[in-house]
Amino acid sequence: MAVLAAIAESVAEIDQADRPVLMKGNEAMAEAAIQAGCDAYFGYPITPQAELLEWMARRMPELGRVFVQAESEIAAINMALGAAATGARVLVSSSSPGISLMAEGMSYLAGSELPMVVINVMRGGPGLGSIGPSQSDYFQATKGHGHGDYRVPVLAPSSIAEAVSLVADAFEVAERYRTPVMILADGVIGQAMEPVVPSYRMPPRTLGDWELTGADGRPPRVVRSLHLEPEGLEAHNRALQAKFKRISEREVRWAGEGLDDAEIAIVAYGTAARVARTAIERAREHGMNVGLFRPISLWPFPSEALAETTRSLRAIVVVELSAGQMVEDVRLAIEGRTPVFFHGRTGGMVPTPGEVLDVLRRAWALTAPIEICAREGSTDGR
Amino acid sequence: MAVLAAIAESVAEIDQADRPVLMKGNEAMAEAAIQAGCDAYFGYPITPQAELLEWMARRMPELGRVFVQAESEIAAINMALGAAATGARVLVSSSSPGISLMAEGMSYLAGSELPMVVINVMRGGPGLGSIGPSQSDYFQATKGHGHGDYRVPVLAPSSIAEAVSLVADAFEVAERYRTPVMILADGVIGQAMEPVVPSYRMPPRTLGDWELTGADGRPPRVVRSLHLEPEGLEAHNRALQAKFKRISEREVRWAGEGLDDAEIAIVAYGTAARVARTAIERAREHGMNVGLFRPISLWPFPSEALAETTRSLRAIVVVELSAGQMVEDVRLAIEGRTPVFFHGRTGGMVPTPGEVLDVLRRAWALTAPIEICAREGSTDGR
Amino acid sequence: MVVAVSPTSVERPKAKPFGPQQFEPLEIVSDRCKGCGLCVDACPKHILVLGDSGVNELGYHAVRLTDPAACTSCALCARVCPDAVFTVYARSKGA
Amino acid sequence: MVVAVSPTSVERPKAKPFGPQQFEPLEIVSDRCKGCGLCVDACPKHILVLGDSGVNELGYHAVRLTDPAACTSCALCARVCPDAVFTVYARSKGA
Amino acid sequence: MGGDAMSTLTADTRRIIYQRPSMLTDRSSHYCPGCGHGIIHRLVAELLDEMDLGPRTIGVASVGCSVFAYDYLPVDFVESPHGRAPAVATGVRRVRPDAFVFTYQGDGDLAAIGTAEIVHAAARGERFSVIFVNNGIYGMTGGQMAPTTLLNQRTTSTPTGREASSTGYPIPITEMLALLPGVTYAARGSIADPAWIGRTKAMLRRAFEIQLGGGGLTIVEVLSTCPVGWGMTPAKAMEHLARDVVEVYPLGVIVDRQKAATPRTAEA
Amino acid sequence: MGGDAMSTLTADTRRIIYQRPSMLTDRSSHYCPGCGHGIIHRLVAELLDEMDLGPRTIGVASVGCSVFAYDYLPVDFVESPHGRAPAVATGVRRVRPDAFVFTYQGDGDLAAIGTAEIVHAAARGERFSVIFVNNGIYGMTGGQMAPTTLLNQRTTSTPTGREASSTGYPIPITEMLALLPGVTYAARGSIADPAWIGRTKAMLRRAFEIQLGGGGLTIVEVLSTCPVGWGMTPAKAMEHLARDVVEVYPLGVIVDRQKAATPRTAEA
Amino acid sequence: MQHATILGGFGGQGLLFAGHVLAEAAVIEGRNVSWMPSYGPEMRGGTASCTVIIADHPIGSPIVDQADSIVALNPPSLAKFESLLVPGGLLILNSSLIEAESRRTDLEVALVPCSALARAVGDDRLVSVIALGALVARRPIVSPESVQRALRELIGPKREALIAVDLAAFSRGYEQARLVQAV
Amino acid sequence: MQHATILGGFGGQGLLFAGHVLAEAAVIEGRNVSWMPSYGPEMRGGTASCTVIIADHPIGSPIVDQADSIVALNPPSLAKFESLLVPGGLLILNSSLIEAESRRTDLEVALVPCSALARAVGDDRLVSVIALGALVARRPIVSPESVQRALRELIGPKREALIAVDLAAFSRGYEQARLVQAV
Ligand SMILES: Cc1ncc(C[n+]2csc(CCOP(=O)(O)OP(=O)(O)O)c2C)c(N)n1
Ligand SMILES: Cc1ncc(C[n+]2csc(CCOP(=O)(O)OP(=O)(O)O)c2C)c(N)n1
Ligand code: SF4
Ligand code: SF4
Ligand code: SF4
Ligand code: SF4
Ligand code: SF4
Ligand code: SF4
Ligand SMILES: [Mg+2]
Ligand SMILES: [Mg+2]
Repeated sequence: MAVLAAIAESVAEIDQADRPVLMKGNEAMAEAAIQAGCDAYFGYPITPQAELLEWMARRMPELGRVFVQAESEIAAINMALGAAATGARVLVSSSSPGISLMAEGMSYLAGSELPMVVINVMRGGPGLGSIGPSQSDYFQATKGHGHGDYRVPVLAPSSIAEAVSLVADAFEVAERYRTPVMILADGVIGQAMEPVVPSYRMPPRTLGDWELTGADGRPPRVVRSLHLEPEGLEAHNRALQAKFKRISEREVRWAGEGLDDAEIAIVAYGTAARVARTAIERAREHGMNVGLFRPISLWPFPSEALAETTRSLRAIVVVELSAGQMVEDVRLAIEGRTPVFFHGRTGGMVPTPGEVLDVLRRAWALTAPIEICAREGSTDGR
Repeated sequence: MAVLAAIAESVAEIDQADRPVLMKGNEAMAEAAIQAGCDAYFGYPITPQAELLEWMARRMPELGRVFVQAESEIAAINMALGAAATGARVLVSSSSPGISLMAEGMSYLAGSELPMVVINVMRGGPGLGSIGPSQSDYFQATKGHGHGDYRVPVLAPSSIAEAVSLVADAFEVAERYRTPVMILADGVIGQAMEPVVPSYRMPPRTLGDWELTGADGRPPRVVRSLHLEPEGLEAHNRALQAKFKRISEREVRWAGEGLDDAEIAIVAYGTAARVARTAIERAREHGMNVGLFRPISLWPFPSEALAETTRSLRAIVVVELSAGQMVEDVRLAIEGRTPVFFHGRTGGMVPTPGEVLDVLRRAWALTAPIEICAREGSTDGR
Repeated sequence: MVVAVSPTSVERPKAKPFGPQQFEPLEIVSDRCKGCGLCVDACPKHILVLGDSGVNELGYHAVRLTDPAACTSCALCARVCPDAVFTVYARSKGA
Repeated sequence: MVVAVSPTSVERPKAKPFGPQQFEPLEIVSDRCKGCGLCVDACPKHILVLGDSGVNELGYHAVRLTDPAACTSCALCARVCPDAVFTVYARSKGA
Repeated sequence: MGGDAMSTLTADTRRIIYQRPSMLTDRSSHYCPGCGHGIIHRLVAELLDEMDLGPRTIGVASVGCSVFAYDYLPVDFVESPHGRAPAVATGVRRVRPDAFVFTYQGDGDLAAIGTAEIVHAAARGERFSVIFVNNGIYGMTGGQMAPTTLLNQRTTSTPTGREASSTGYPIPITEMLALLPGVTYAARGSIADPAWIGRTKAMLRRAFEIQLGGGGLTIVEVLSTCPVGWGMTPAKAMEHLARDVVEVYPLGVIVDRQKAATPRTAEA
Repeated sequence: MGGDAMSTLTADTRRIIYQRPSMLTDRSSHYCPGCGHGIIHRLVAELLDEMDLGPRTIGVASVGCSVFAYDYLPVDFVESPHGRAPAVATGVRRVRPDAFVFTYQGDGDLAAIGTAEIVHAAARGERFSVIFVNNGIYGMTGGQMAPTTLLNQRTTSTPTGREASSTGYPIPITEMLALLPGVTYAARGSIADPAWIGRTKAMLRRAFEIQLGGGGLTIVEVLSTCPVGWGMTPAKAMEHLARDVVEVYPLGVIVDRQKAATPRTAEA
Repeated sequence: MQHATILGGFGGQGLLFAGHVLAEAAVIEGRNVSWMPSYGPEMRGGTASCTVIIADHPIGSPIVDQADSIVALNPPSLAKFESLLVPGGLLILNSSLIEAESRRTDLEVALVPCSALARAVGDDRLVSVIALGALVARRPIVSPESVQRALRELIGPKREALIAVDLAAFSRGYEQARLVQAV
Repeated sequence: MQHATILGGFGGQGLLFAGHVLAEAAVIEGRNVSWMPSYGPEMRGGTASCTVIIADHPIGSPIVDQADSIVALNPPSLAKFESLLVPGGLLILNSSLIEAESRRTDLEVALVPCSALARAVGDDRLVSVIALGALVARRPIVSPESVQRALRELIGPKREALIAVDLAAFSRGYEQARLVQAV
């Protein structure tokens, strides 16, 4: 053993300056926010995102920035609202049940047009559910959640390295459009460790004419969502809708892998896309040309791109860590032109490459009208 | 004037026993719940549903039943959870911002499979918004709201009389499937007065094997949504999905008016359907054969029926008190087979029959591929 | 939106001309008065009353000072007024 | 799921046979012991120790009674045990 | 702007004894006739004038009849969701250490839905001032019971009068908060008469000064009226306030930890 | 089952001095070695036995390490969302006047996210018992600071120790609740040693008896340990509890309104 | 046949009640009816209004873009609602508070000093009941008898005195509207 | 080339750390790697586990349905993970705690008395590091040097003593695994 030790010593000398760092997703996203110039973080502990809060608890005070462990997720999102109203760059994070508690706050943020990044490290639901990884908050993130007519840009990383870059992008989008932006991750992204090349990005700061800094030598400013006169509120809503239209034209993100020669495309995001990648390798070994269409922005959903890319395919297979939610947006984009199959696992379970391979085999064989496939699919739990 | 008075006296004698009663929607829904055997009500004041709470505050104690004004909507939905867990028939009501605060609770109710009726008298959003009537919580009610894979039956009354009967139906559906059921009304339904024939319905009570009554001479029971082992939670989710499938097969509700000879169908629910009805009268005066397809269950959405009924039509016009939410479910049902136009008002404004007539005229004239119509439509704010 | 004011809607504040004149201890922005009567009760001299005829812009019977001479400029009326309707002036020996 | 128990995992509670026998003041359900040691500290007689060899079903070194004769049946061990591992018997004069 | 109200210029030669503060916007309020909010707004505006705080103030408006406070107080304002003003103010304060920050909250807002937020802002000793307007009712939504409503008081949600057996007792939230070491100053005033209006203004001044001096959370509960919600004339409402309400909510300074006159706490 | 533990039959002739209560299920718990929850569960089970409450009990489980209480206490149980147990219990109690209802809540659950719910259940004087397990930390989520965490205590969210300047002071929530007339009994016990374990059991018994007698809200705060979260051996944790924690959270009965020994309240 | 009436005025003028009375009268006559108020903070200070639709067939939108009659009790409501009147529609103006002329020439305008009459009968809040009398006099959408009965029922037997004044106010408006010459 | 290893055992056996060391070693060698733990309450009492995938190409699912090597430190983890091994896969069993035989015949099974060895080296928690040594001895997915370096880096210079025992434990397992005959 003395021998081995000796060798180790020598190895130690080798220079590895720009060597990637092994980081937990939660910690990597936290550090990415710090490097992106995050001024304040507000959160409340919950599995599987607790390490994000703990990272901030250690680093932010070191840097003389603001960290507050709130008394609840409701307090956290509202502290964030106050800080954002002054023009600060703010991060909030939680997991599914805690995000549900932020529904009213998100609606206020959207109505008050406040920039902010909110990270949801999804776990199995409904209710207390489990702490296992899940993607069953897709509907909440992209459609419902709070009350009223609003949309929130949603970015979904499928690796820790991507999570790091999306955090910076999220702050940029949030400030460009004065809107909260959600990063939709899951327990795998949050808990896994992967190598991260420490190349962070700090989006430039642009000051607007709305930040609350004290009405010193200028007229007072009010950040609010209340417009008691319906006429006024409708005008406000028209402006919001126009903004959402701009976002859905300009902020669509997606990635494709092996789509050129593909006859079937898997549509999957986040961890599901990782599983899909492994399944696709195996499928190609079995002579099935399968590609991956990976939405990165879940809202705006890459509908046109998806319709384009898949127009000539035999079938589309949607894979989610849910009972089937994104599949609705896929069907809206496809409008019956291509059969859509679905495979999902729920409650903290992760689809296995083997399962996905089976569905690919079925899709390869079958041809069926979309309704039937979709229905059969969405009740197909294992 | 003495004369008039005299006459009045005599009129007074005329028997009008079964004469309809003029009731505010909020009060009518409250009384309907009472007559349906509601054991307990929990709520928190908010415009435009305050009269519902006030009616319960007066009537429930009179009847020796439970009324609690909670300290918040979160407390209200959780008090309701506790009461429902014992098998009690429970009602909760609020309006948009308050409903947002119930997101976590709704997810727990769905996960714990507890029957309950929740009334949302929608107002303009997002955020504090306005107190005007709105339908902009459609996405929240039918798709997102709480975290996790769950659905909640949503019933939308378009008159006060219908609201009364739907309240009883809601309790029945809630208990048949052990699920929360939402009644999605709006400020007009809540605040208007219309004649109600006092013929209420009390759904039969069926006791299950899950109610918490004290483990006296039987094994203990646990009402919960937690299944920490993902395998267990997935099994639970499969059972839930199977239930949602049953519901979506058996509990679809919709109404049609003048669809037989119609060349264009307006799809609208609640107050929007009332406006549509007036617009349709005028349209027919102008020689346009227009019918009304009125979804009553928003989830399950009457997709098959809509696809069926509208297959041969020139166009579909969706009217909402929102920037366009139900229109997505319409497009999912239609899948591009018929052009879909949209007209919506937001922020507490109500579309006028005149506006709808204009859209009908446009639809009558135009023929355009669905994407374009829909996009044009959904940004068409006036 | 067009707002017609009924003629009875009383005194508007006017910038006072200089020079000798009958001293006016109070300015009352009547169109902001809501006729709540708190000042009427607060006035030790009982010289404030609510207008009996027509209403102001807001639809209320605005308050009136009945006897300027009796006013001590104690400003109690101003301190209780929820709508900050009053300006109170000192009774300068000159007047 | 298959659970193999390592042989060192100690005494299981057995229904005692009747008749005279060496008195045992304690029953210890070792497979539920988590080796927290609270009882060891609580015992005034210092006759409880944590097993030094193998682990029990749960992977812990379970507690052992070293000297049954010295036990006063004071039950302090039982009152502090978070896992309700003990049954304590009175030292009946007969034994 | 700002400066002592007395010194403000006027086209008029007569000496001004009292005039509408310059920090009160020149418009009529939406409040009902005789509503206490109007008086309390006026006091806040006078202090913003006298302490020249306007340029560095960030106010947090809560949800209640006073939601429009920003229409009357010409300072930077952020609107908070119902009950969350102390959380919003925490966010503002933490990133703006130099600002003067206050919340203006009703009793339904602070003592019901917002209980957790005020308690924990107090526990953390956040450096902002809370103007807590207790009119014992939910004014804006039509006069329902608040946790502060008096026993036997009739409201639209206690039509036969509030009963302890089903709705419990009026909640002495300010006394509860005063137990927390993070609360540097807690006092209860009233607008029942000119004298108390003056004392209440002094309490608010003290609270503001402590905040400016770097103290912890300061809260002034102001007993107020809701003539409409109480079903009384403004005058009767003032009587009721002066006679009955103060019986349940004793007036005065509850704690002033800079005077080190502290009640029992968990500090030691 | 039930009945006095002593009288329970056994196949054995030896007289039993102590045995696992019949109201504790026959399975090993998921708690860490030496966790106080195990002891407190045992006390509750003993009382359910001794008071024969099993058949009429409806328990409310909160979210924390004790979320699985229903796996160990064989009575009807409903799971509450994090912090909302007092609201859930209110719902249960109102529709089941004859049931014996209790909540079992951690300090993060009760004193942080659930502050509004416990305060208002107390203000309403709801007739259920609260078993409040204060271990000064968020155990389940990995040992973050709770509002009850001691100053200078290191946790995963206060890596350099809790500082009053940024996180405020430990919150004496039970003392705050004791101010409310709706609270009939409030006491603080501990599991630091056999003697206090016994006294704490007596406090719980008193609380349960008051509930059965129709009294208002009863709460027993039990100072407990989280060896894992505190980074101490179970033994060290008990020492710390007995020596340091009780300094901040004095043990004893805080209010017993059936003994009419009441502190200052807003009743009068 | 369908008739939509909008009543608008100050918060304190009791017009929601008057609208309720009108709706109740329609119910008494077995007609379809919907009553829709402006609600919320508007009621504080500002202008309040309500829309009453009476019809023989199921009623469409409770909120209208065309009104058959409008009762304007204060200047803001005249400005706000005038444009919704159909040609030949009835506009009742509370001439005690409204000096402004209607800008439209295609209407039947009845100037009724409702406030003055109300004060005469004894209570400001009767202003709307007076207007209601005038409305029913010019447009027989319901019979005066039904209105009187509705008044009795809504006020309730326990408050006979109140009923008396309200009936008086109604008749006062009813007769007045016969006298005033249409503009 | 890709190699997926699953380590399973009791919470207190330090296998998340051992997995981390393995992953870090791979990073040192410039490989792609993902480390996925079982997380949450499981860590209390029950069985903990982690999956380490080392590859030369981008890694797909961090959670696997096929493992190349499995380290089972207690009976439950043997039962739980055995079936995931590919034919010919390596199964390292902590023979001090596991008597049960593997039910499969197509595996390379190495019986290593990790617990006994760990107690010998002086600390129960070293059991995983010992197993790690055995793993690297049977499957050169990373070099022992890299592992040793990873150990130093992760433990940190301030705790030289600790580094010494861990290095010792690693070597102990490494050599042991050379000796034990494969079953
Ligand atoms: C989440 C939410 N719930 C309820 C409401 C409705 N609401 C508006 S103000 C208010 C309470 C007003 O009472 P208070 O805070 O005492 O203020 P006041 O009007 O009496 O001054 C309520 C319940 C709301 N806007 N948002
Ligand atoms: C809404 C919500 N937020 C956060 C969590 C995560 N969570 C679970 S338990 C817990 C707190 C546990 O601390 P405590 O109540 O003191 O119980 P302990 O584990 O210490 O006994 C938290 C924050 C959750 N489940 N739900
Ligand atoms: S200043 Fe004094 S005396 Fe003069 S009106 Fe006002 S209150 Fe009366
Ligand atoms: S107090 Fe003010 S609002 Fe009230 S009557 Fe007097 S002047 Fe008018
Ligand atoms: S009963 Fe007493 S003496 Fe015997 S082992 Fe237990 S603690 Fe020691
Ligand atoms: S107290 Fe209980 S669990 Fe702890 S060592 Fe003793 S017997 Fe084992
Ligand atoms: S309702 Fe009450 S609190 Fe609100 S404005 Fe009117 S009087 Fe003031
Ligand atoms: S984490 Fe702490 S509270 Fe939770 S079980 Fe372990 S020791 Fe007990
Ligand atoms: Mg109030
Ligand atoms: Mg705790």
